[in-house]
Amino acid sequence: MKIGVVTFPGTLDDRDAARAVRHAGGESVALWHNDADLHGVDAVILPGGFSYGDYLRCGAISRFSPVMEPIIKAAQGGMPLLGICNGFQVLAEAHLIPGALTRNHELHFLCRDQKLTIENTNTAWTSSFTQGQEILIPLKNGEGAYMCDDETLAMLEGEGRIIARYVGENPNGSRNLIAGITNERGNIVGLMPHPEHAIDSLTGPSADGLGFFTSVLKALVK
Amino acid sequence: MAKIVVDVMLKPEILDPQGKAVAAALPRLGFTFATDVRQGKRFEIEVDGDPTPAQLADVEKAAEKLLSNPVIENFTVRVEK
Amino acid sequence: MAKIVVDVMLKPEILDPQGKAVAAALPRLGFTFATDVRQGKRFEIEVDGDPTPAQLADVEKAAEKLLSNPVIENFTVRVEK
Amino acid sequence: MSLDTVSKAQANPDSSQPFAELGLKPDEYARIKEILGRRPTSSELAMYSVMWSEHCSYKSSKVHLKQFGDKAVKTDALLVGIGENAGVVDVGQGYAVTFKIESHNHPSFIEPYQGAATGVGGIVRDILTMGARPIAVMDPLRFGPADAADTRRVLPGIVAGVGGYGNCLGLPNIGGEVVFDETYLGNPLVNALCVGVMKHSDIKLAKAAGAGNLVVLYGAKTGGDGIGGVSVLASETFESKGPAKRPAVQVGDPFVEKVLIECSLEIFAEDLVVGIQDLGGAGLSCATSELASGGSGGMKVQLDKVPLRDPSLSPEEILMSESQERMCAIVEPSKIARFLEICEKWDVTVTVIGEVTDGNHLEITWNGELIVDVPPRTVAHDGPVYNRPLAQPAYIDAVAKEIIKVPLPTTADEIKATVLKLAATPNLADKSWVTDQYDRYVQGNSIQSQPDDSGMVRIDETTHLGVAVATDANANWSYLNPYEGAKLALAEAARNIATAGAKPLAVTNCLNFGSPEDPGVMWQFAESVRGLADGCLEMGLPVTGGNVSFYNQTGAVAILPTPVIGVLGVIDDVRTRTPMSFDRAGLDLYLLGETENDLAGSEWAYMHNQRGGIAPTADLQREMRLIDLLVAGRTKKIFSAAHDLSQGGLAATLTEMVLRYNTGATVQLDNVGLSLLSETPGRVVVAIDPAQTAALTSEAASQKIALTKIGTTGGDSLVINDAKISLVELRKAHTETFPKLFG
Ligand SMILES: Nc1ncnc2c1ncn2[C@@H]1O[C@H](COP(=O)(O)OP(=O)(O)O)[C@@H](O)[C@H]1O
Ligand SMILES: [Mg+2]
Repeated sequence: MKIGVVTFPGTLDDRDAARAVRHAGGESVALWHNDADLHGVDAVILPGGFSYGDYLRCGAISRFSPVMEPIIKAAQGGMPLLGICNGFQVLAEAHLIPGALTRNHELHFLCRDQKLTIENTNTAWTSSFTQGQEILIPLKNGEGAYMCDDETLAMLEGEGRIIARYVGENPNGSRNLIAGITNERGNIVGLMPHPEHAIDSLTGPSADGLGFFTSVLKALVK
Repeated sequence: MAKIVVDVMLKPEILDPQGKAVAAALPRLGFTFATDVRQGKRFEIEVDGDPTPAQLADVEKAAEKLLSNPVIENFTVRVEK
Repeated sequence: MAKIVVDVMLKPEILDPQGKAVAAALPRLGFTFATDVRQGKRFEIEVDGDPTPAQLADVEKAAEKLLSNPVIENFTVRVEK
Repeated sequence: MSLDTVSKAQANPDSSQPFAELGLKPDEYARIKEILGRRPTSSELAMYSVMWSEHCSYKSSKVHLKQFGDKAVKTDALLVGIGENAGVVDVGQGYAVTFKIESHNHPSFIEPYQGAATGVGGIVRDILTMGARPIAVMDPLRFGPADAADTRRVLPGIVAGVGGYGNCLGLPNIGGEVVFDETYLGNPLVNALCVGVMKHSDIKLAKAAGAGNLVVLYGAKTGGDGIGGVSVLASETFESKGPAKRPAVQVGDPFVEKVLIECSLEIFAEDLVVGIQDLGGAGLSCATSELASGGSGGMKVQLDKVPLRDPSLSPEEILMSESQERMCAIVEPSKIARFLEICEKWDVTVTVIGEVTDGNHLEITWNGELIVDVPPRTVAHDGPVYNRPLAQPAYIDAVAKEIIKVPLPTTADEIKATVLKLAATPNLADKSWVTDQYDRYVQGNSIQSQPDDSGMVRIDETTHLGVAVATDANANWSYLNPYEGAKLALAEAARNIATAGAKPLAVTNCLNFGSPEDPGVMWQFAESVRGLADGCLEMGLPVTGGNVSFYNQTGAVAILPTPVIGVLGVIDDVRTRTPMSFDRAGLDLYLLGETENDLAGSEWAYMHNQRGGIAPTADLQREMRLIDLLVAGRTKKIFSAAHDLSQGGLAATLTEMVLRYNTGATVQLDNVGLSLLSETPGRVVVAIDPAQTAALTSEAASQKIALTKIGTTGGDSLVINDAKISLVELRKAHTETFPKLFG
């Protein structure tokens, strides 16, 4: 199974995401922002970082990169697509998922080990977890507060589209402690914390993050 | 050479932590004038000559598509001398 | 209730990475109107009633002390209705 | 202003020039005239003035820094020594590692965010320039009193700047220091360290060899920022009465630097450069003169080709500009096409601005007119050298006579109150408020970061080879005795490497001092350098590079002498490192090393406003045996945990250990007050499984290191004799200080 990992100028966690794919047993394929070709991949990850410096709004500029066109098309057709951190922001800017990511309420970049509960295991990226499972993975971002209007929030809650929630104190001011959401179909997931940094307890707080990557490999086999 | 200014502010219903932080810092420095503070972005765009209506329409489009995120922000466009 | 607006922009000789990023992105989206873009901050300060001269003088002080760093930034203060 | 050219300089040899405004002394100006055989052009004057500034020429420190070479140990591990952008050390398996610290103190006081950010940006480019991929950063910081109003302005800005830049580059922050003292109030210290890794064959040097090769400038466009910054901001006190100079601060663009790193690494991988230099202090003046003098000396540069952000800049300003995120490479003509192609891929501005020539003239033209014609060595290396007067300051003898009088706890209540008070004092309190603003996970190779003794990164995913880095300075001890203080900082940094089981390999340093024109400060500096050089020689560690920052003072008051020492170590398998603490009950706790009455310069004395006494003497032989013991203990799997003792003594070490994995401990101490609070160097607490008792005893005996069993692990409290402190209470004291101070 081939998983594409996109590099925009300013992307930082691309190598980590590729490593996580390999650890999960998949093959990672590097995708370049300026290349409007998916090179036959079965799924795509938009990794974390500061694409284009994130100067305007996070993800606002990268969503217009040439590679995004085929990605958006394929994802609308059901291809699994995971946006982590900056990738989540790109998904929101591209309106592939509702809402927006805004400045952390404490106004600081925050890097810490974060507990999450997995609340929806029916997506392409979460099927390896059990409903309600608590996991520990790094959170690191400056603009991670998930915002949307009340209607959208009610819809997300009602349809079970919140896939992960922060446990304990709200780290960034996200509405309803949202850490990650999915689209209606369950193939697109946006996640603020970083599972790719938690695939091995030697370099991360746990190996809990691996589940996201094994999930998609399972989903693709089906 | 004219300057087109685009102001982008968070929608009133969206929490503005930066504005809140400024509002909280002012009284600590002895400034008591503010009842509320909101912080937004200001873009100064330079164009050659006086902006044409077509250019201004383009700026509106760019403001909507790129400079702001309509999910959380409002914007205004105006010409400044 | 009046609104005092403080605009804070990087001094012209100071590098503005944010403005540069926007200026570079616009033509990629087909927008060709801009010869230069600078990005700054806009503060909207609400005060009770019409601002008094003393309040405005205070806003100037706050703008210099808190809202901007005079080493790299300029600011303007004005009242908006 | 009309263009000043070489021919005009020859025609009007006596025109008066503003050399003093540029920071040059009359005799320095006279020397320039002597070198050139005429007055310099205004562009030449600009170049000499920035390059001969204290910051670039090391004119006050050179005579002392020589010792690092003279006393150096012979070692094959050193692949590139002092003099290049950063030293390079062999760490085995074909890998080489480069690391260096630099200061950005003065700019960070004026504009905390940008000052700190560009400090990180600068040191990262130094590392990149060696041909290495930067893999981690660290940030030793010093501030005025934690509760001072200006500290509340400066600290959050500096922390946000370090984080803002480093995070955006994708470099994990793996450690640093946050220390408060009133002498830093008007002069905070921002030191930044970067580590990079490469293969031996990838090492790059700053030299322009081969006539006909092209001089290529790439990266950001040149603007007016930081002009004069190098000579003004880095070398003068703020109160200096001289003419007001442009206090321009540079603004960094970390995104451009990130792209520059990836672009450069791709260029290096294809072996497209002959020599390379980053543009830091003194900008193009430095890069062109250093590259030229690193080669045969000849270079022609067309300055009007430099891409400008601000088209109104004069040639003098272009030469002096310190715009960030620029690099200068020497490229063979046959490789230039590919070079340009890679720059285009990364959308990096690139311009050929000149070529290497035969001979030894650096010639710079502006629209065809010759404005600089100098022997580059005279600019880059033959700057003035001062043998500044030095004299032991009077305070030294006075403080040595002071007897430390501090309360020492004896009862359970007193012990508890003391431990809680130490845990909460800003110098020892939990630094998460700071470090949580730094990405420590990016690149996926971070093995240790704060609050561990050292930062550790894996450099090979297959073999698990890794490096560890620690920085330390104890300015309180350096104040009492700068010679011993430097040795003790070296020992502490090395020990912080060894507690994890890594082997110390090499040293870098950042020497932060007051004004070199003050003989007392100069003496502190000379003594510190002598101490560090002697210490490195004794420990067999080469100094690979460093940085000197003078004029750190407010008015007549200098900062405490603050030599920040960085030590790099290597570990063959990061999976086997010894963690700094324990996460299970039933382990035995031992203290390695003896505790003497060492309260002088201790945190406890500091908290009681006692700054005098006699600093401990470094026993480096014992430190080296302790290091051997720690490394052997790791390879023989004796230790479950090891953590060193430094500021705050055993009380601080136990606090940090029990809180690390939320596992308590019970210890029994004789002479409990001194045992908890003394800061005798050369001590480590280790936790072992009782089954390892014999192994530990025999290792300690063979290294002649005193071994004392002090307790056991387990429970939800730290119990010291009769005092019981719950971990909840201890954690609260330790963690609430920073959020309370800084919001
Ligand atoms: N400015 C900083 N940046 C990153 N890490 C820091 C910083 N300050 C302190 N730390 C980390 O916090 C921990 C405790 O610091 P410190 O008490 O100074 O250690 P030590 O006494 O062992 O030198 C160490 O891991 C150190 O690297
Ligand atoms: Mg330590």
